[in-house]
Amino acid sequence: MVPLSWYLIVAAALFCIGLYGALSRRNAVAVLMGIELILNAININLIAFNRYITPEEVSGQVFSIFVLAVAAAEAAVGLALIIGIYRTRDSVNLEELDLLKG
Amino acid sequence: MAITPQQVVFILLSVLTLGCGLMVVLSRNLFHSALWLVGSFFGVAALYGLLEAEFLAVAQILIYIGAIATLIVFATMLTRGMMLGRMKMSNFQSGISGVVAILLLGLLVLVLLQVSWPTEALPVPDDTIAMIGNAFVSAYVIPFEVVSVLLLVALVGAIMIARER
Amino acid sequence: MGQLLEIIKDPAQLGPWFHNLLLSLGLSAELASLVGDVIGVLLLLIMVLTSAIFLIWGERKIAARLQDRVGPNRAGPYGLLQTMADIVKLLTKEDVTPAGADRVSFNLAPALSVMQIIMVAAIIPIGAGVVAVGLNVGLLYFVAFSGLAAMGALMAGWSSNNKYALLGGFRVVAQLLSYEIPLIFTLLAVVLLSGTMNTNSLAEAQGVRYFGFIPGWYGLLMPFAFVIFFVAALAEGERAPFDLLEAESEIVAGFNIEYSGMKFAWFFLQFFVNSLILSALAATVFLGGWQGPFVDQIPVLGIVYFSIKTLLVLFALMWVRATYPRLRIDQMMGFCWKVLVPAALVTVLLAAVIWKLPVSENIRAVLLSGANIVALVATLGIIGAQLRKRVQRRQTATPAATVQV
Amino acid sequence: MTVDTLRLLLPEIILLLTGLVVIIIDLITMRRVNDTVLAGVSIAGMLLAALAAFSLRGIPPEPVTAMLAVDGFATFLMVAVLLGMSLVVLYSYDYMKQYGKNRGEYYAFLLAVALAIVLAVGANDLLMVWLAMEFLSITSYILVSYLRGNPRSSEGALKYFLYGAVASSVMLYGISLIYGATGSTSLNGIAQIVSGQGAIEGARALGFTAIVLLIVGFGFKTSLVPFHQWAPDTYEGAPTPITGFLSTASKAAGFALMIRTLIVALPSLSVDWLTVLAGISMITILFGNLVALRQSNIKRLLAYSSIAQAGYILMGLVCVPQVGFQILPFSDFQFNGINGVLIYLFGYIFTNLGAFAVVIAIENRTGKVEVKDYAGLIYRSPWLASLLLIFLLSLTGIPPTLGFWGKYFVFGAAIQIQFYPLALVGLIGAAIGAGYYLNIVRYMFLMPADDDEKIGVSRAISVALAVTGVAVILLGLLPSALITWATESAQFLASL
Amino acid sequence: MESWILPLITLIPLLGAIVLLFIPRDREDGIKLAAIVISLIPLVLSIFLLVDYYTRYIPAGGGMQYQVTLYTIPSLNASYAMGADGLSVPLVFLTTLLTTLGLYYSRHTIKKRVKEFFFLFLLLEMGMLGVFVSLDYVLFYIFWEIGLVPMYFLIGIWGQPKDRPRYAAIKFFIYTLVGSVAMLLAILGIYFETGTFNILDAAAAQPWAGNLTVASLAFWAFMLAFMIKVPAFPFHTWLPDAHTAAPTAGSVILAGVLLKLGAYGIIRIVLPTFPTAFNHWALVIVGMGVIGIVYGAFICISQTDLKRLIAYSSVSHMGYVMLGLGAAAFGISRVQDQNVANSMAMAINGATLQMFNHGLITGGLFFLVGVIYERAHTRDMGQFGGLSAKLPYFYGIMMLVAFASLGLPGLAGFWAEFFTFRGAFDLVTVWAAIGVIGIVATAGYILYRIIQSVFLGEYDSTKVAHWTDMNNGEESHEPTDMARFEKVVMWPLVILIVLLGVFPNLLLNFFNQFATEFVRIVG
Repeated sequence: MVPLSWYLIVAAALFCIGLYGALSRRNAVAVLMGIELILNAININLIAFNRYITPEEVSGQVFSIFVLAVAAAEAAVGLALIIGIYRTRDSVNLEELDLLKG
Repeated sequence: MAITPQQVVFILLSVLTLGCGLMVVLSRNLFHSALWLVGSFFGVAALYGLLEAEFLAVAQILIYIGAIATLIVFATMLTRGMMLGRMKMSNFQSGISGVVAILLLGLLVLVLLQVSWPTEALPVPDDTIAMIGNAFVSAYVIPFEVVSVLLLVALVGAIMIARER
Repeated sequence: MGQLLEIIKDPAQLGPWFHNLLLSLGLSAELASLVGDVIGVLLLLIMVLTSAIFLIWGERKIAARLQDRVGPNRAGPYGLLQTMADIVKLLTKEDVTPAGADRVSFNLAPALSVMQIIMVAAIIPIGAGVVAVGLNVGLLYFVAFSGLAAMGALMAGWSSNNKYALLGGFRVVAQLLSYEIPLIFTLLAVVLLSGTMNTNSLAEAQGVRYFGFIPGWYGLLMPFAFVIFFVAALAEGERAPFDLLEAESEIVAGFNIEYSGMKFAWFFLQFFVNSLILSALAATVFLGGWQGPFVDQIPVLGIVYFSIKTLLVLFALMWVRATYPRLRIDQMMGFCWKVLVPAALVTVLLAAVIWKLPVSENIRAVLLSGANIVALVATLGIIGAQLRKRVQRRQTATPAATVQV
Repeated sequence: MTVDTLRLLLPEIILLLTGLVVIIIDLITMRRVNDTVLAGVSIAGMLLAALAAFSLRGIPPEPVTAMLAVDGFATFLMVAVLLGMSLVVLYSYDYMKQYGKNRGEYYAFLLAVALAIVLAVGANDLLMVWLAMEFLSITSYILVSYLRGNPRSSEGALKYFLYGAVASSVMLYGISLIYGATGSTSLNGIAQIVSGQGAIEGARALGFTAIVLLIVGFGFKTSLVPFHQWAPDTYEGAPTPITGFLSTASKAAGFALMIRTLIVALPSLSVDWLTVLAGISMITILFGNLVALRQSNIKRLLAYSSIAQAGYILMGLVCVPQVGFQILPFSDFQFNGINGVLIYLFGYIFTNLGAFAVVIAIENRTGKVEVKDYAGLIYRSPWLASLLLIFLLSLTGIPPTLGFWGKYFVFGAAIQIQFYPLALVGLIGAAIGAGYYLNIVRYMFLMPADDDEKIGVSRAISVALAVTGVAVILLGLLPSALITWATESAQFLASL
Repeated sequence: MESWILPLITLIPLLGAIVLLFIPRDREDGIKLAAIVISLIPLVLSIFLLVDYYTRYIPAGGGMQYQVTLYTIPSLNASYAMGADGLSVPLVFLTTLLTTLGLYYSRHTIKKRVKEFFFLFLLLEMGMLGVFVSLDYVLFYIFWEIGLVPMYFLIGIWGQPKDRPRYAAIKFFIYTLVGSVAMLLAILGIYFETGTFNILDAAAAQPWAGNLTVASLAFWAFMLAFMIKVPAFPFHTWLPDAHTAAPTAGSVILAGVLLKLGAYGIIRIVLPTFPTAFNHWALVIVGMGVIGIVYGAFICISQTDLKRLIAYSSVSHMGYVMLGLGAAAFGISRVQDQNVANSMAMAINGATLQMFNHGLITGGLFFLVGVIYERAHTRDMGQFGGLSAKLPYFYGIMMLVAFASLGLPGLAGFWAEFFTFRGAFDLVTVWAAIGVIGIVATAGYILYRIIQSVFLGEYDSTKVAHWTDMNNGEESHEPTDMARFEKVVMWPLVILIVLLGVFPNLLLNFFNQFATEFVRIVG
């Protein structure tokens, strides 16, 4: 049997990889990919917890289904934004989006 | 401790998932990143299978690969001018981000290992899918409705934003 | 020998028997199931691939007959070996990779396509209990993996470094994702009636007989849903009149334009197997699958029934392909979103409402069937009226313009 | 789901139905409907929902299907936010006529975002907490990008989106850890397990980690330093009514989520989150104020000032009644921190929206958003100048404006628990804040005008200005009822 | 009537301000007259108060009278509570008097944005009056802050552009705000300690009597607010800027009343509420006071700008208040000794007298600076000289007021300095001795800088080219003497200065009761 901690560590690793991607990439689409990796890590966590801690309830699985749905909605809006920007600016490079100086 | 076949499978799948994940964030070609992302999603789906969450495994493939990854690939291709040629993909803070990510990982692992997690999974009820279905219309009915409104809003919004002028 | 007979009578016993055989050879339980699985996968692969070979021949032959041609008739009797000859030809052709292509994706795409279709095949129950993977979420699994086809096409289209290929790729995604929605809705209606997503249980659930003799096929209970499924399947199978993905007149040959030789053959294979699987699914979901007379006594009959039903649906697909001209891309998308999706929603609604009515099963069945037929007729009527109106408007506006439908 | 439960969900239902009605009106009239109708229906819906929420304020704290709580805390914030949202609709009426397309959807989105906030203030389950936040965020992204063809708007939206998506995923990871450690997502359930013996052994560090991750998410929504980077750009890029919304109602929702999660679910880990938040509060006040000093664009200035204001609001949460990080029952205290947050938020919503009304009035007429464009405003429009003065004084916290009472109560909470360093930072921040607020006043009153043209104000904005101005002054002079209501509301939260 | 008089006095300026809003902007004279008439009402009321208190309550032992609680906010525990005692009544009178005079003076000198000026002036009056009569901390604080905004605008809008009025205004605002927020924190602290917002009750409860650390914290928080307002030595830097920049009437109010708010706060709140802490830090306060006296005086000598000089003289003069109060506080620990007790009472009396007299004198001086500035459009003393011959009337009044400022016996200023030093010498001998240097220096700048350089010597007609005739506003080459309105403004002040110089008891009776009562309570 695989111990729960193995899953958690894999999830943590995926989380960190995703976070690195989200923080380090210049391209907006690539950042979005990092975010999706983070969400996957979260889902691994949720489902593993559900399996090992509360298998008789399905709260973890239900939660992760919500994550899936919201992730889809978020990706749709995010990609729409990216495409919208690309239309006007011909670039989705975050370093070139400098009309607003932060 | 002898390693059981299930553990072998787990390790293989983890390597697949994490390896693909790493390639997603390291690849210099955006399109390849997207493809690696699909690979990573597959690995995660298989992990769900290993966790006996078959509904989630299939939903993962349906939504993440069938919908989200496709959307991402689509967006990658629509913003095609960006990815021709191998350009610098990482920003000025990538070095710091890398250090932060590694430190965070170390920290998380330390923290996670402090807890005495259960090592044995408990038996799973047969009718998980029915239970999920019931949960949606009983305890989770409000979030369910909220998510449906949210999806509607996101749909209309996304179309509005991306539509040609 | 008795056992062998039993297995022949009931092919579902094959798996357990083989498993026991391996156990008796001294393998551990885990290893035994592993070997069994591998052999099962190989069997599935062989079945799918060989049937594809004959399918190609069959399609060409039938299309030819429908169009008053002869079709392949040189290689082998009735041209039966024509496909084999084609395969040999493709294998011996030069394997070209275009300059500027993304090599890895370019080579991976056909493999992904074939893998996807074989994965889908795993949930088709060809006989009572004879199914590669008895998934509880079988239908969802089908939907999930059929969506992957888009991914393969996208990869191929992008990596070819060819704008027609890329356009073809885009078209695939647009079409597959759009038509998947009515498809899912009709499947949802079926799930509402049966209460299961397991394909085998679905077929089983259609074993009831209303009024003692009418088979409880969902295709009969919900003819409208079946029609929608069929139309959506045409699009999902990338078949005429929805074969815009490879419209030679518009985008030369679609996403696979740069492929040749064996890699092209793989896409070709995917296309035909896809049709087969869709037909098989239609047969399972709407035509009772392996259900038929005496299947209880002699389960092996189920395979026969199933094959017949599948081939019938497949024939219908071919028939349509050979008959109708291709749609324009905007017409195709419009048809999906403006006609099929609302219609599919109606079927779901009908199923959900009528199936909860507090009346006897028989009456429910009649009501549902009747309502479906009414909806079908009404939809056809509305479409017809709209088309007539449009044609009239065109004629009055620009009398000289050619009428397109 | 009985009729009674539906009554408890009345505000949500009203908002949802109004949203649908707006869309349907827009569709059946083929987008030719007058804006007045759409805005009117939206405002009516919001006010009706506010009324419904107000009518629910007295009922005993009651969880609806364990996912949403309808208690004093929630209803107070619902009323405040919905009133604020109605103002945003008023602002949008003129603004969108000038700049926007797809206005039917726009009003529907505003109603959706109001719905999201109404859900957020009652969220009583980690799932609901996260979901409400995502709902709010996603709708906000769309609204921020609403100025189509304006690259600043899309750029602001994209930055908002990327920060928001990362922050909310990070927070969600924290939520998953809490779920793993307790096996529950219900706030009350978590509280029981964490304080009882049910917690998994060795989860102390895990709890801290999870809390930090949660705070990242909340901090993003409330634009606390260092999770604020999106705010100035987004505020500047967004349509100005939406900037007003982001800096007030959206922020209120973020605080509601943070407060309920931390106070209800994790009171026994208060030592962790109080320390973290105390530090964040100080940094936020100082940083927000210092950076605001250097801004020349009024939207950016208000953005940074709203960051600083968030620091003050956070003070209230940091200074809940406590002895050695042990949170004491609220009912024993007149300054329970949370009532400070509520009063502050209430005042802040009206004040900031009032300030934005002036900004919008001027932007609509002149298209200018730089502080120097406000020179001599007193000659061009004495009313706008005087009202903006009142709002700025309220933001500074000068009595007898509404803004003073918020500061009064959060400072009171800080002094009560004898957290003097925080109070001192608040003091310094207030002084710096006065500097840049008065800078605007200086331009408006003390500088000659570049342009003598009078600035007229449309009817919608006039109504909004009247409402906010009267609210800020009148409630500043007679705060008693508001204070009583807020204090009772805060007690409901704790007794749940 | 009796219990309503204080709310009435505070609210009438507000109502008046609101009335002004309804007068059309272009009817400037109407606005001016209305404002002056309105300001007369509180003046009359405060004179009534003065007489009433003197005749009725002083014989009966004084104490807090006219107390009223209009309404209470239960959720805040705060109430609209007012009251006045011997300390408040004269200050209320001073406020209303200077306001009316200021408004009257402004009627002739304010030309731009008239409506706003008079509106803000009345608002300012309300804030100041409110502070002097509030008995509730929250109310006190609110009135305290209300004064801030009008003053900001008075300085910023009507200041002379060359004096950087905007900078001065913002500096004034932020300094005061810092202090007031600190005070708010301390008020809240007191509330949590004593459970009441009532100033008298809180003082009676003696918060943190046993905890010097916390008490010191609260003490310094209050002192920060009050010392900034006073202003005591290190916090005084806003004052010269603000004074110089403000219009004449603004300067008069600033010097005459606003500075007194700080001193009043120390006496009303800090001294009774934190006697122990004050005692502990008394020498620091004394030190600040003395440094203020000496430093202010020496800075004055080096000034060339007449108005700035008088501004710095305020720093110096308010140092006496700090010295007196600090000295009195220093005596608290030895109050059992009857001599010490007497000296304490005397020091407090000196400080309070100084508050009132400084209001009269410096108010008068700023008016007089205004008089010459309006004529010559410069305040540079190097430009003047020999004006005694040209402006004899002006010279006479200036002499009188300046000598009062100097502390000439027979004029009001003398008694304040006398009592302060008389008390302080016993209590803090060394510091008081140093403070005397300040007196000498004061004599120096009054005599040498003001009298000598402005009025004596030879009149040089080339130095100031344009003189404005304030009677008709016309230009002339010769200076003209004081106009009637200027005389009207100055005479009440001159009369009071002389009167209180001759009969200090008139005023002392008010203050003495407060001082002795305080000493008795501490003892």
